[in-house]
Amino acid sequence: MLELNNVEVIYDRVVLVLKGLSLKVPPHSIVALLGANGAGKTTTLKAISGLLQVERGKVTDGQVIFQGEDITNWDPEKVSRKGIFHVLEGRHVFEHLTVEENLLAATCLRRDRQGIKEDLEKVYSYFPRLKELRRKIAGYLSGGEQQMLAIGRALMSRPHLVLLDEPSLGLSPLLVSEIFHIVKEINRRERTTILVVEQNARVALSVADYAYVMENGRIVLEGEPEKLRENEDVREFYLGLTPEGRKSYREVKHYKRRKRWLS
Amino acid sequence: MQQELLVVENLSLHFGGVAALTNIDLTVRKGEILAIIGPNGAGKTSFLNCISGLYRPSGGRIFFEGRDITRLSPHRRAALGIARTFQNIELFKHMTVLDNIMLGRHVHLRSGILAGGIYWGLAQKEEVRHRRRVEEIIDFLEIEFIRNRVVGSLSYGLQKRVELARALALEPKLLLLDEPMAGMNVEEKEDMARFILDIAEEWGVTLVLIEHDMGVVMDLSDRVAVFDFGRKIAEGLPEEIKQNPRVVEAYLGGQLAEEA
Amino acid sequence: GGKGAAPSAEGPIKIGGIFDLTGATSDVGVPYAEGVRAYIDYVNQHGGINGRKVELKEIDYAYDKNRAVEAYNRLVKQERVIAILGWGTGDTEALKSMIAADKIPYISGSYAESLADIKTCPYNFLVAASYSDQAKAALKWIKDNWKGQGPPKVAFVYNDTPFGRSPIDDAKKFAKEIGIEVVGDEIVGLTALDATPQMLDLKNKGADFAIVQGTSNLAATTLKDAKKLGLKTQFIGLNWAADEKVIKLAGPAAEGYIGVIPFAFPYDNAPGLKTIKEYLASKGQKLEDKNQKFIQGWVSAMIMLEGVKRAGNNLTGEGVRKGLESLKDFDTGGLSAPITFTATSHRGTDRIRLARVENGKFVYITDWISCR
Amino acid sequence: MFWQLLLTGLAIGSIYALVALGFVLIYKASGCLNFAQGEFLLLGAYVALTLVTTYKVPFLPAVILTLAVAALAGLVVERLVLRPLIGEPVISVIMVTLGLSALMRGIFQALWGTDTRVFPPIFPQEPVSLGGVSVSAVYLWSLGLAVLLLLLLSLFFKFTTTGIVMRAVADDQQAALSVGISVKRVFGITWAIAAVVAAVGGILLGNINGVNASLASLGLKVLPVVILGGLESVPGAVVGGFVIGLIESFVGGYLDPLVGGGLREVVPFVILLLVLLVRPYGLFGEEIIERV
Amino acid sequence: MRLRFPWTTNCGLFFTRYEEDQAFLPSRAAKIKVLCLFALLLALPWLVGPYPLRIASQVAIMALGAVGLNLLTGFAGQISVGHAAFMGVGAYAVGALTTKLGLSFWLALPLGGLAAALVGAFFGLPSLRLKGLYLAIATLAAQVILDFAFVRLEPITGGAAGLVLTPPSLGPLSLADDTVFYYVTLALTMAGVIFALNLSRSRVGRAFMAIRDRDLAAAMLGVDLFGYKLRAFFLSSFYAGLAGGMLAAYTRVVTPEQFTLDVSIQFLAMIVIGGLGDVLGSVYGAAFVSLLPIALSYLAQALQGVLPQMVNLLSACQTALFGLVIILFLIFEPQGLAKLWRHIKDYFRLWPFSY
Ligand SMILES: Nc1ncnc2c1ncn2[C@@H]1O[C@H](COP(=O)(O)OP(=O)(O)OP(=O)(O)O)[C@@H](O)[C@H]1O
Ligand SMILES: Nc1ncnc2c1ncn2[C@@H]1O[C@H](COP(=O)(O)OP(=O)(O)OP(=O)(O)O)[C@@H](O)[C@H]1O
Ligand SMILES: [Mg+2]
Ligand SMILES: [Mg+2]
Repeated sequence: MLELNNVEVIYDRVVLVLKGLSLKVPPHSIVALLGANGAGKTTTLKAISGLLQVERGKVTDGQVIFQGEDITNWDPEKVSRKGIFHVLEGRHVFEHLTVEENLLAATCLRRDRQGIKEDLEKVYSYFPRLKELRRKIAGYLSGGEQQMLAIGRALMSRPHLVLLDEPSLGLSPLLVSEIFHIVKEINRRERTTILVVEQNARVALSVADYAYVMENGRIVLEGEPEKLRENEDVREFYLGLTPEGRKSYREVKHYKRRKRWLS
Repeated sequence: MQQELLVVENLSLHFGGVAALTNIDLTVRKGEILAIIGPNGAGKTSFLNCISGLYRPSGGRIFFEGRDITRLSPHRRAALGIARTFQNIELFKHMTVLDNIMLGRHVHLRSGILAGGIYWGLAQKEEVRHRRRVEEIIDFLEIEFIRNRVVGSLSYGLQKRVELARALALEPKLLLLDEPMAGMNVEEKEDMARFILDIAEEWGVTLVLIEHDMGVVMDLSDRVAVFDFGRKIAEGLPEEIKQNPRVVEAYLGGQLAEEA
Repeated sequence: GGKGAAPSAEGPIKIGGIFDLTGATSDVGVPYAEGVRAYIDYVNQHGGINGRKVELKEIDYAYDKNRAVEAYNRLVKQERVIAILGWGTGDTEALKSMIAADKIPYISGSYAESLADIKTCPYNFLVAASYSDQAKAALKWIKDNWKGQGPPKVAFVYNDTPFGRSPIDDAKKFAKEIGIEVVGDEIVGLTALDATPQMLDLKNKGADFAIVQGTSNLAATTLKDAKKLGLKTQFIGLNWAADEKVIKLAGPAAEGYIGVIPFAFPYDNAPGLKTIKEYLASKGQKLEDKNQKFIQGWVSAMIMLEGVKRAGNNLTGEGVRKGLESLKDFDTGGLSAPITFTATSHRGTDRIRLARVENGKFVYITDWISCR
Repeated sequence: MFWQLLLTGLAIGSIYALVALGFVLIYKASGCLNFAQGEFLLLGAYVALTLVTTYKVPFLPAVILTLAVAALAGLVVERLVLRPLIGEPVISVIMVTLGLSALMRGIFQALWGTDTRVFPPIFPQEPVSLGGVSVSAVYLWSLGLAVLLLLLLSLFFKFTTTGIVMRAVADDQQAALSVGISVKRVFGITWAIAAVVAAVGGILLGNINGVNASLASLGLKVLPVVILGGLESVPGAVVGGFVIGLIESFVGGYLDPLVGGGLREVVPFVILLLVLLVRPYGLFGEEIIERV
Repeated sequence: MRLRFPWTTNCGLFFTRYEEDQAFLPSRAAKIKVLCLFALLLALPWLVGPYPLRIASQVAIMALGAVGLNLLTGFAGQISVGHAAFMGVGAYAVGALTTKLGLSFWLALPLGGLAAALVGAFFGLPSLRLKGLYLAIATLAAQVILDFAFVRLEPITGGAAGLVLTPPSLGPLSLADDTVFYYVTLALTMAGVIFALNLSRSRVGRAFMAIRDRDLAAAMLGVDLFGYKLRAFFLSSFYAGLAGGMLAAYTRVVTPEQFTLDVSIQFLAMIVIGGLGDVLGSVYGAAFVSLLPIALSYLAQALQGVLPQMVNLLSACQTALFGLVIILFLIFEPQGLAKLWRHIKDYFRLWPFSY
């Protein structure tokens, strides 16, 4: 469904962030993208949704192909019209709008009033908390509530592909599993394809059909979740597991083992 | 028995009709690491905001080193030795790392407009003296290599570290950390954990820490307080909290079973 | 550093112009400047002065005193002009100490009474009756022609600039002396497009007459709003508030408006108009298209250059001043009252004519009169 | 006198409300103060005047043409001047509109000079008598038209999602893009609407006593209006417009004669300051959300 | 959100002592350059005639004012649309003190600065509750109210006609002399610039910038927001007041139209064109904005032979061009002249190895 071939991204005409990244997202699947801070995960998603433009970034090499069409460097609104929805890192709700207005704002490309109404109810059924808060100004919601809103907003535009950027950021453990549960539900029921960027590798791997690990602008590892979970580096750096079980943060040694794929 | 550094009595906070905090009693003892956990929207950040003076509580009182600070303005509280970091990084994006950290020393510097404008003499001496202290902090947090970078261009993890450095520069007695490890992978969390432990042990700073990663909370904290719907529903040693059925129901869900 | 050197004895004679082409008084400033330019061009066409061409160095100062000071400094220090044709009251007053120190003969478009003080303004020359004299002449005419009950009630409509305020105190004093009741002041901006509150107030005060000190635009706005509110007041505009433009802007509201007229209209039959007509014809232009402010500029330049001519070889500020001071009943060809300057008075004249708008045209209702 | 002042105040206030409305729209959509609003008003006045006097176009078609020109101008300005600055700090955007106002003023001056120009009589010249109060017909017209336009615009916002979308864009442009809102289109529409309402104001004002550059100072007058009402509030702009219009009228009528003029311009600002001290976001403005 | 970084960092310079790191002329080359510039400024009276020298003084005065505004707007982030009015307070104070009370100009000048600073701080009081654009409009109110006061407080200000000053003297030297005046202004402006540069790298300057970037975070680091905002208003208006006092001595008249909103806007243009938060940038900006109309009028004079109508269009062109330049600057070099200058320097430093 979505395919990135050797994508190279440069910010401000000087900062090279993605260095020939390739990945594939098959239809109706959930694909996870893992990686350390600054690896370029967000950049990858922005390269797909066209939001790079606003940050003076540009895909300078390679292609982004969506449903057989080359959408490299398209305008964000054109990409949205193709059915790709980007849930931004850090939520980015419209602070001065109420919860419901936030949801409605995402329907600006739609004309069917009835459908909008149904979808609104659907979002509320996925996130009952949002229904309680529907008249509240979004800026005052707590972090988790905002995250629900951001995902709910994605549903409102009936997308084919959702790009989820760190949905677990700042969420309580209960909510993290809940949200991923919902993501899985959405994927199953609405047949929506999902590309999710996550730090919390454990949850991400638990719902994904396939996963990529990126470092420094490149994919360094890929495979089925089960396979990745067996990888020693992933175990240590993303799951915090040592051969003896979970490491304690108190006993962190003051030296660091280098990742094998980096050297 | 350890001495009490911060005492919060019966604290309440309302926004319009909504109660963000209700009758919170909490004591922070000198030298400890206290973790606050709770579901999203439980009022953890609001609680920190009340302590650092951003929010005016609707009821209750806050004592710092025995002194009532409930009505004190934020900058006065900073001068007393309360520093914090923020859930969503709040750095001065257009300034360099150095300047950001030097700002942390604001309350320790004295020079005003006149001295600063004339500079040579008083102000310069002062700058150099404090710059030395700042360099120590920079070394400690291992951010020497970005010292002169503009903060806005740094990656998320580094920004979190600079924010910590800035708060440390204030040489606080009480340091409030709002989700210092959100958005980090395990490797980076480990670094951060090490810094937090060192701050507590070597610098003797008392810490209040909000965190959602139960691994971090269990490993680092001496005591844990649990908030839910603006109320404190539990308080105690990490081990006790893990067992507390209310906490498991409201916050942890099935996670712990899976993790342990 | 170079200090101000004497103007050169070679090349063209440089005259400075500080005009308002785009500011608050540009409605009258533009035709005035055109008149000045035209006269200088005319002189050059006829061989210049004493065989030398005259060059006009002009600067548009947009009715901003600050920029006038700048313009003056540039003209005197950089361009080294020997005399200046200036413009507004405020700026000329602001410049007067510099003018005196630099000895630059200065004919301003302003006829403020304060500029006639020979002690503080030894190099300023007034080519028309001062604003105060104009207002007094109008008041005297009101008094002489008043047929109503009790003393006539007079109000003043003016703008809040030194120009607007210049004649007001003198006029009020004079009104009191000759038994006219002053009922109030109305301040209207020079470029204002609304004077409703002021006209309402005027209506309340029941003024029989109102003396207007401003430019065409102010007069037109005043007349129109007065008409909208159905005022019965007879408006009398001083020099700058009375020209063809008022009629054009105010349309029917201008009917009956009286103007204080120190200079000729293009459609008069003064002999001096023939010269202008011929000059304009040589440029392919028509006298009928020009307005009275053009003639005012023409006359001002004529007088200044007459002074330059009479200075002969002594082409310095002092020389030109002497030249000007030798003018006695100088005939401008009927374009204005005869002009006389002496070493003790730079008041060219104190006489004006009154004209009333009838069928869209100013028609004289008096001969040359003065308040004295 | 009281009724007279009341009526003039309302009439002028309605025009303020109109111009302020354009101002508020732009602010709502882009978080930017448009200091060139007065110039758009002048543009409307001059274009209509030229069409009517020079090209002898009948008044109504001329008005329609003018509004089209204004909308176009709004679009062009947005495209060429504002769009490159999307995402820049507020002060840069403010400054660019200040620059725009200077540019437009300069161009107008070059094209139409500094003289006052008058419309041929279009509205009846004789004052209308309303229960002993005589008002000029233009005032009544502008009052009526302004109220009509305000109603139309409120309906537009009520029954379309455009209002929500505009606020969304103002809140967070990046997020707006991510949900598929065309930020460019929203900006284009707001500038076009703002230019059109300003042009209507300009045509109305121009018919009162003529057109010259001083009309553009209205762009400045609407600042107290919008701040008083609250920067992002449409009803605020309307209320603010009438309030300031009335204040000006009454101060001009009762106080100015006592002090010799000038208070009319100042008092609205003094009142504005006082209101702001009590309500820092104007009467209906949104509070800035401050959370950490 | 896209970020812009007005403060570039020096790379490739290493220091062994903190003093050196904190010095504002970090390299020898920079020191030499500054010395050359200084020598040039000192020698200016021998290089140009009296009129250009006058213009240079004018630029210096405006630069002083612009530096002041930059402290408030560029550093502390409080947009002020009333700077000219505060300048006017200084000018009127100096004018009134010298003409009405017969005070010496040298005493009146600092008093004028102080008067402006107090008035500025007074109108900065709303910053306790107002932020951003609302505060900007409050300063606009200050502009309008002070404008009114300048015209109406006739006993002090001389009303619409203003005040006419006699040129002050410095010992045996008269400030009416363009050279003397130039040196005095130059000294004052340089002092102002150095003061501002120093301030910007010390505690107060950092606090200003912190308020600009994120006021809440600053408060929690111990910065007294209201106190520092007031200080910024005070200081900025003090600069404005001094500049106003000098302007009074320069034009020798003090009139309301010298201090209108348009002038405030020009000041804003100066700091935006020069570069927000860049002290030297405001000097370039002031030079640019003051010289642009003069250059244009010379151009117009030169063109007059070809286009006789030019003189009528001049002012229109000036206004339009002023606007156009601002727009172009903001679109193509949003960080102002200072940045542009740096680009040019970088280009030549690397030349011929650029790219
Ligand atoms: N607008 C920009 N201009 C210049 N560099 C940028 C910009 N945005 C990101 N970068 C740089 O690109 C690199 C990758 O950033 P990106 O945000 O894609 O990382 P990430 O993998 O999403 O990290 P995180 O886990 O912290 O969100 C970083 O080094 C960052 O500094
Ligand atoms: N300034 C405010 N105005 C109105 N409501 C607020 C404000 N600040 C917080 N709230 C409300 O108070 C409640 C508690 O919010 P708070 O940010 O303290 O939660 P939290 O425990 O920090 O959650 P999270 O873990 O998601 O950060 C939320 O429901 C929020 O909507
Ligand atoms: Mg990211
Ligand atoms: Mg929180």
